[in-house]
Amino acid sequence: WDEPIIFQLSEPGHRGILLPCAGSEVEAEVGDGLSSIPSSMRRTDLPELPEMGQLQVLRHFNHLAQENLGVDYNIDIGQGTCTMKYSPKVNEGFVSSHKVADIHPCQDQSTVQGALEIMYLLGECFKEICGLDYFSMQPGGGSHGALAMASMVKAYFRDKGEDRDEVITTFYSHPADAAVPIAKGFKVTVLPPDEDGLPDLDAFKAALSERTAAIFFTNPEDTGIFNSRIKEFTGLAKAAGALCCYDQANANGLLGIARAKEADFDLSFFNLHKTFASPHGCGGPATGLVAARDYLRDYLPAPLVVKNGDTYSLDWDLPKSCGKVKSFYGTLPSIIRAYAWIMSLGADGLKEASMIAILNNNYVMKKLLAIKGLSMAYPHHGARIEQVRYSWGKMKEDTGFGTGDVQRRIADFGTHYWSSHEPWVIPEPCTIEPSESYSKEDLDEYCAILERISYECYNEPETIKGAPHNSTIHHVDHDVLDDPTRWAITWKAYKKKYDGYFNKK
Amino acid sequence: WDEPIIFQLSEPGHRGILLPCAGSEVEAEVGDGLSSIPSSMRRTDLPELPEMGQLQVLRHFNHLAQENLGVDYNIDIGQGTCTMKYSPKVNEGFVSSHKVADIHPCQDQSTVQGALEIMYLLGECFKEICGLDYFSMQPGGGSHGALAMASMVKAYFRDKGEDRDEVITTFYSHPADAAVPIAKGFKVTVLPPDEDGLPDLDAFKAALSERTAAIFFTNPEDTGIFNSRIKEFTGLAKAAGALCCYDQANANGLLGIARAKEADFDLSFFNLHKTFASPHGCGGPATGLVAARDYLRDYLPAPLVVKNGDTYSLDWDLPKSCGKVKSFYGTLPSIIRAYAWIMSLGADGLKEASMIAILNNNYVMKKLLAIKGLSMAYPHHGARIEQVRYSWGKMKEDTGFGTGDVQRRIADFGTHYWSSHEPWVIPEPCTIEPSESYSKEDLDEYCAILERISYECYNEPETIKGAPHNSTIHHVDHDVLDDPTRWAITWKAYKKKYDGYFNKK
Amino acid sequence: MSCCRKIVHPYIPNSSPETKKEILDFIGADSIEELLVDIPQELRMKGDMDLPEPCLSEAELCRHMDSILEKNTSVRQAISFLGAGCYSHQVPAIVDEIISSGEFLTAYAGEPYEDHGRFQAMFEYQSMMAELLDVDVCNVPTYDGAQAAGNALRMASRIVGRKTVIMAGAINPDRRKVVETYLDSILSIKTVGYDGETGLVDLKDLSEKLDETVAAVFVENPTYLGAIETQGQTISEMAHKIGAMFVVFVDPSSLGVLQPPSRYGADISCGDIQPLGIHMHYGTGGGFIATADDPKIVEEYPSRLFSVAPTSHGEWGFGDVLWERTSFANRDSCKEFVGTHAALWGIAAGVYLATMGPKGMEDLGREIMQRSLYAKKLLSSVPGVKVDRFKSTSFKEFVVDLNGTGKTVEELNRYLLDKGIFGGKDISKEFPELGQAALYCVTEMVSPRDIETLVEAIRSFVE
Amino acid sequence: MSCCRKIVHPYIPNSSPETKKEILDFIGADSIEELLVDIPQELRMKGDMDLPEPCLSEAELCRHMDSILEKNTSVRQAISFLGAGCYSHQVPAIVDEIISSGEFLTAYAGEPYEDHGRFQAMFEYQSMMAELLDVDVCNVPTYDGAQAAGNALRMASRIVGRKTVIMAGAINPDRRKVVETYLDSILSIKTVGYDGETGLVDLKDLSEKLDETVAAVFVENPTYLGAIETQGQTISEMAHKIGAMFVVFVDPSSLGVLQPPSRYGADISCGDIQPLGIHMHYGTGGGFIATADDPKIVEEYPSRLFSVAPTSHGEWGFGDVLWERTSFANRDSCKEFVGTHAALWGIAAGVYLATMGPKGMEDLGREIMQRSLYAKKLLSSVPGVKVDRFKSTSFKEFVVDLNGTGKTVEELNRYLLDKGIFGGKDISKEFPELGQAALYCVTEMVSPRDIETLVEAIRSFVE
Repeated sequence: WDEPIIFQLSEPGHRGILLPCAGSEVEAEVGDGLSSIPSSMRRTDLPELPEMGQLQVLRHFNHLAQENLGVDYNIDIGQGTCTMKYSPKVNEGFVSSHKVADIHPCQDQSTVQGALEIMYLLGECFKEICGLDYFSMQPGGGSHGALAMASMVKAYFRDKGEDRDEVITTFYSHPADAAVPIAKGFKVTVLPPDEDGLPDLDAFKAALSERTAAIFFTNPEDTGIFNSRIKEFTGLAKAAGALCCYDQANANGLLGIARAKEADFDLSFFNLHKTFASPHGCGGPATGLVAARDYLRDYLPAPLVVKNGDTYSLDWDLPKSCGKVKSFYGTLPSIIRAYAWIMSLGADGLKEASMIAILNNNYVMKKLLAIKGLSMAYPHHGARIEQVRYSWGKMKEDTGFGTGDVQRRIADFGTHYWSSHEPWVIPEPCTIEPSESYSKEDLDEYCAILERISYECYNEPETIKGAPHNSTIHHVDHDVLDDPTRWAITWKAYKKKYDGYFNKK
Repeated sequence: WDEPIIFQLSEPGHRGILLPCAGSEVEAEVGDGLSSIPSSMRRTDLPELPEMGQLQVLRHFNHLAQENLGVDYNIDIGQGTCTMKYSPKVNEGFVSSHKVADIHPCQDQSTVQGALEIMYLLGECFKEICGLDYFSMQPGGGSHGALAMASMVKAYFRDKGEDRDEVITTFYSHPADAAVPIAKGFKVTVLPPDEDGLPDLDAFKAALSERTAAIFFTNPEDTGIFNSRIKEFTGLAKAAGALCCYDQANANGLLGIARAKEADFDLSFFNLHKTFASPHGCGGPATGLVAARDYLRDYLPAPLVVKNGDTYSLDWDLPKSCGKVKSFYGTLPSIIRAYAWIMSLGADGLKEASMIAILNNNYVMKKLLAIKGLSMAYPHHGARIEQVRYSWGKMKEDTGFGTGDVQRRIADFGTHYWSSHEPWVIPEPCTIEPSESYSKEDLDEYCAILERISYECYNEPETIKGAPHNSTIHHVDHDVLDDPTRWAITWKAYKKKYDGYFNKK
Repeated sequence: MSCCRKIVHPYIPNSSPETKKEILDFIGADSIEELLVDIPQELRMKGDMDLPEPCLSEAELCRHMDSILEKNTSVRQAISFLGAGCYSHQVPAIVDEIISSGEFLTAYAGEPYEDHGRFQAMFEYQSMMAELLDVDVCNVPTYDGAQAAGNALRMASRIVGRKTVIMAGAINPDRRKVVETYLDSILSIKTVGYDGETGLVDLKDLSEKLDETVAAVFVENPTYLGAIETQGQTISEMAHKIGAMFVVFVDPSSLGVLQPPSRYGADISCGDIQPLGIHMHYGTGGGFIATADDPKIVEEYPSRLFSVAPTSHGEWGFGDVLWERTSFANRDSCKEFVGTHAALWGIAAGVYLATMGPKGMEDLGREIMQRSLYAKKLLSSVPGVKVDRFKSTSFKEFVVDLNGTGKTVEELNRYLLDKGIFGGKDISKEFPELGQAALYCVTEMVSPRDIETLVEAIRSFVE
Repeated sequence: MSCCRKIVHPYIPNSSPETKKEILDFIGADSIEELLVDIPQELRMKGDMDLPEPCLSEAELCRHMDSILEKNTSVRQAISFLGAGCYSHQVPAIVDEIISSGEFLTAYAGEPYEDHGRFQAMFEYQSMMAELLDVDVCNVPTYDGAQAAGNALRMASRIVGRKTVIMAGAINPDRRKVVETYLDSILSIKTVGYDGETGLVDLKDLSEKLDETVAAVFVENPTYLGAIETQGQTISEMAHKIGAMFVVFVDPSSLGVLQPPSRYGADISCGDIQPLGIHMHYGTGGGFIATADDPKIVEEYPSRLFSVAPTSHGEWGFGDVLWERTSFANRDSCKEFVGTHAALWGIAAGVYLATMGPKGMEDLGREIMQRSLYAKKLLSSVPGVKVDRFKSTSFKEFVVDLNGTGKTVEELNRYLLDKGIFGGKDISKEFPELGQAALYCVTEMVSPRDIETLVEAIRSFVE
């Protein structure tokens, strides 16, 4: 499809949907409604939205959908750290039911017992999954989970009367583990990796002080290496009076195997859209479920879901709470999907998911490391958990083509590939996370694509240079995006800056 | 996608879904269940179905779906006679509800009042739409509607004790109007078109006799020409003692305008999947609703839906009934969609749909007739109803390219084009039916595609010869399809006949 | 409440006055009315259709439809033991996902180039059915199993060149009525009963009625009353001996654990694919016909048959086998007709079979067997209730005989309904010789607990 | 009831023993356990997780989930007058169709080449919001409107270089709590009340608190209590005079009939897109921030901003504006953070706005106004019930004052609930100065008949 911008499809007077009409009797009673609006606030020009029939709107967005790639359409293992696993379709039926889609947050609690029960039951499951005690499902994603943790750390020390304003995180933790505490007003120290790729213990000791409020660690880190010494870190942190916050975004290799509890973390968050199979939705809505030890219950975002007898209710009585991070109580659809996914697997199945995720990752690792020009960081860690950060550094040296070139070319094979979180310390990085959802044949096919691209880089440079060849669009001029006189963030701005196809006015 | 045949994706031991398990307690009670099957009937080898994970199955069929074109994806006006109109998405919610999807035909009628009520109310709507009196929704499609009519004709004359075994239809009526009566044991006369393209009245008079059981007429015929003299035909038929059966497959230009009643038909059927917006589903399931005059009620397929007070029930008491044409009562999903569609438009909206379908058709006609090499049959009929049969006869003479070549090429533009029902009397035909669902811009775009192809036929023959260029597949070898030693109707047969890619064993 | 605004309908974009005028101007007409010249006034409808006030917004339409559909009680809201030709089985969510995709749902009849996916999906459906049935040819779905049965018998008649068929054993009466419609005026039907002791085909009756005018012998397996017909091989030999064909209507959900008809001599297998992942929808269906890859038989199929075919570039191509055979190509001298049948259900069944795989089909058979046995065992403990009316093994369905309880099926079913249970189908009118009898169906959707609930309820009713 | 078969899970294809072995052989390991070398035993979980028996089949899972979810009563099963930051509006079916498509639902973070559709859809969303708001820049959605408000105030603080903000008028208390979390430790908040007579911002209080430490003045329009804030221009001038920015939280569903904030001086508009075609889901949301196309402001957005860009072949290309600005690119010195937020809701809102079009948005505003007026008119006829607590015009929500009835809101709501009516939100604790008061919300989903039903019920309760 060479799909126009939607405004180009507008035809005068066309309608995509009608509204219920109050009818002439009501109009006779109260007038047209609009004339009662104070004139200074009455909008008389209509917003210049497109005017289209319903089929025309549907077709447009269907065409855009077909120009997009989800887990349902490709072997989505190239977006490492994202855990692009299968989101079971059966769960979509629960979420789209009016019993979930059409309930209001202020309804009497007797009319939303189903929603509350599932939130409660999901918490009960997480008691086992992470070993901690109380839960909030308010955060809308992983970074938001980090915000909740950072806010709880603030609230905790405020309550204790301690003035601590530093956070320590690690280089291969998720970007949010640094960014969120910074945004929350903490000073953040990022520990460099040691020669094993793990956070440097000496640097950690040096950074730790009575100013340290918390550590924010991801484990395994984005290299796929599990920090075996994690308990040393949490132990030192606790000794220094800091709280230990666990970013569990990379939990997909740990279910039933290793938990926050055994590693002595105080707080933790999980991405229900990664590990627990809620779909990513192009980037949310999602849930970053936060888990806390019993002694931190009071600081969780209010309200919590509690059970009294057979009745579930919202407990707002948390005077020391860190406050709220999101309106109302959380993203119910991902909560329900996560619960349903856990229930469809059970304890054995969850552990099997992690075990196979690990198996798949190590399989792909062995296959990929046989590809010319591709290596991995910290190669002496022979076995990885659920993902691996690789490097095309050698190929870049040999051919001039690096990870960005692979990324452009792989679109031609109908699949994804993501370089890696910035900053790039590992040269020309890419991160592959096979998860448990893909079959051996899927993994073989993906590896074969990377092998083919490596071959092309070494032997058919022209193919790489012109890529993508089969994509909807060709090379995008990125300079525009950093130039205020040329970027156009909306169609309205485009029309002000340009005539026709990018003819500057 | 270059999607393999599903059997090629099988991996040993993989599962797409699990079954509920009765559990070990039940097994302890009754054993494994299988050993109680008489050994001669016990299948011990498993059927060689593919073994795949759920995501792998989903992805395969998603890829196939993306290699398919529905109304939701293209300007689907090139499948003339099919009335490819928009099927409103809101109606899909009703149909997928368990209140519709998961009800059993033998349930106590008190538990299916909703289903019966809609069947009844839809009949009430059709009383207005066609002017006839009683309805059966049993037939599963248009041809099936014709079968019901033919069976009723049989039952009627059997009941009357008359021995009539001939049916008269017309050349531009749907193929089923000849094929179905033939299959039902009638002798069928097909009236040739006169110079106006309408059924020849003299030929009709000649064919009519005391052997004539019925006439099966489509109107407007597939040329889009309305037979103005239809009442002469029905009058003559009735005078000869025959029943008049109306194939209303082309009703999309007639709603609220012209009806079976005014044209004196006795029986009629409507395609709920064409005119009444139930989607075509790649070719069914569908409904060919049959309508009858009050004096033919007794011959309708049993049961009928009746209303007593506020209660709806199935009336099986039709001793003269033609029997049944389908198990149970009909295709509830299309019945519900049709009812919902009618209710979303009302009387004014239905008529507007027809009026705009006519407007769109005449607009497209004027634009297409300006294209080089394209003409229409019976050009002196200046205004058409809802479709037009065109001819590329001139272009074929000029360039050697005909309707089949246009058909191959148009796939490259991401849309459909259908030559026409056989036999082709109009040379190199195609039939375009714009319906009311497409916007002016849609129609302009489609016309521009045909204009472009005409240009290519005249000026860039190589482009046409190699077409399709962008389709998933290239030219198919059709000879295989008529050769018993080479066709392969199943993968099992393929493996017997071939090794690898069509290497004959 | 009538709407007080001017309507441009979302489904009729060009009803916008601006667009309407633009188009009329281009055509050179003043009104659409002018385009109706060919429709004489006497054929015009007088006045407006008298239809209910429409629900112009989706919100109003949903409220209206919900208020009606709410009156239905679905099997998700009850415990159901109904079968008799329409079955509640597990429908994998991905089946619904795929058949509700706009690409398949709203497509129709494109060519192999732009509708490649549909052709391949249908070929795969045919192929998976062929594995289940152990045959080489299977058709694109017919309207339902009943049509498939009718078609199969007509095919047999043309192949053998005879005009009588025998329908033998306990046959689904609803289905039989449809078959009669298909055969009416073309073929005549002789009926062979079932053996009162076993519930299987009465071989004696069959051998008496079988003669050289007979084109085909038709049986159901399992029979309507649920028995696994074990005499297939014998019947097949009897039929073949006099040159008749053997046609078996089979429940495909049984074929993970029961032998397919082709293995006990069936020349044509047919049946309904509804059990294969298709919701019941108050009785829908889709039929299959399956045979050997014999051109004499293939010639006689009324349905479309998709074959794989090579392309110039080495992809998997597809097309219609023997197109000239169909009524699409050859309406004036066709043998039967084809049209819009039930393609989407074929795609559904294909997705279902791929999702189930061989082990899924075996598990299905096992679960049905175990649960049926469990139900029969518990039911037989209720005083006066008998489940061993026939000395044969049942699959999925079986007869519950209430004659010993002094109650009618109707009474029992009314009692059960109040408790949220849909009791088995009352067959006391269809099979008066059985007295007060009901046909119970137990699929994998009926849990052991459901069975216990049923039995407790029946016990409290009869005691 | 425990399953008695060995499980190969459909979601974990390689759990098939055959495949597992093949892979282990390739790796050269005997068991997966071997691959866990880096996880010391002391960190391992001891024993198995104690989770409930799973529902391994979809059928069992559906039964389990249905049995829980059944306990919810949705607004489709009741008449609801609840609002307070989450709204029941008509959601066009095509919105659900598109956002439930696997292509959008299961995608994440691809590049412009293979995820072109997502980029374009998001650009179109931004663009349609910009039309509604009459601005040139709008962001990719934040988690919710509350976050958007927090972000907007932090942006203002950075732009102006001051650390205090004023929240003025009747503010949604739930939202305010979230904003406080975003501002905590970074900015301080001063509160300005509302005018007891009009319900609008107390200008006197504002002018007293407004000084040159103030970075921004924040108001809601309509206010939490439903009033259309008509003093926007004045407040804007007051703020601008001392160099502060004016931030307005606006209900986008009002913008077909109400002026957008940019036209009465707002420097930053923000709000929640939930009213634009997104189901309530027990309180979901997605936030927008919209401003002029000023690089100084654009620099301060925390969110992704997609721009259209040319390609080498003349298609519409897309990309991230000022990528280096985001915490993705620059985590260690970021100003705020970005992550997985609510992109799918942005696509939903885009589809909604395209479906509604200009006339749909106007009709929406008109329907809300007419129905609210009708509700207020009927309610005011009930003895003791007052709807004119504030002398201002309301949009969609208004305060129902029960003080004259001698009853509490809690009592009334319990009574209404028994009749299938969700009465307005009890705000007597949030706003004790109003006594027994409830916040009623009337959208286009509430029919005139629903309003009559409500009023009859209230009348019968108070009389």
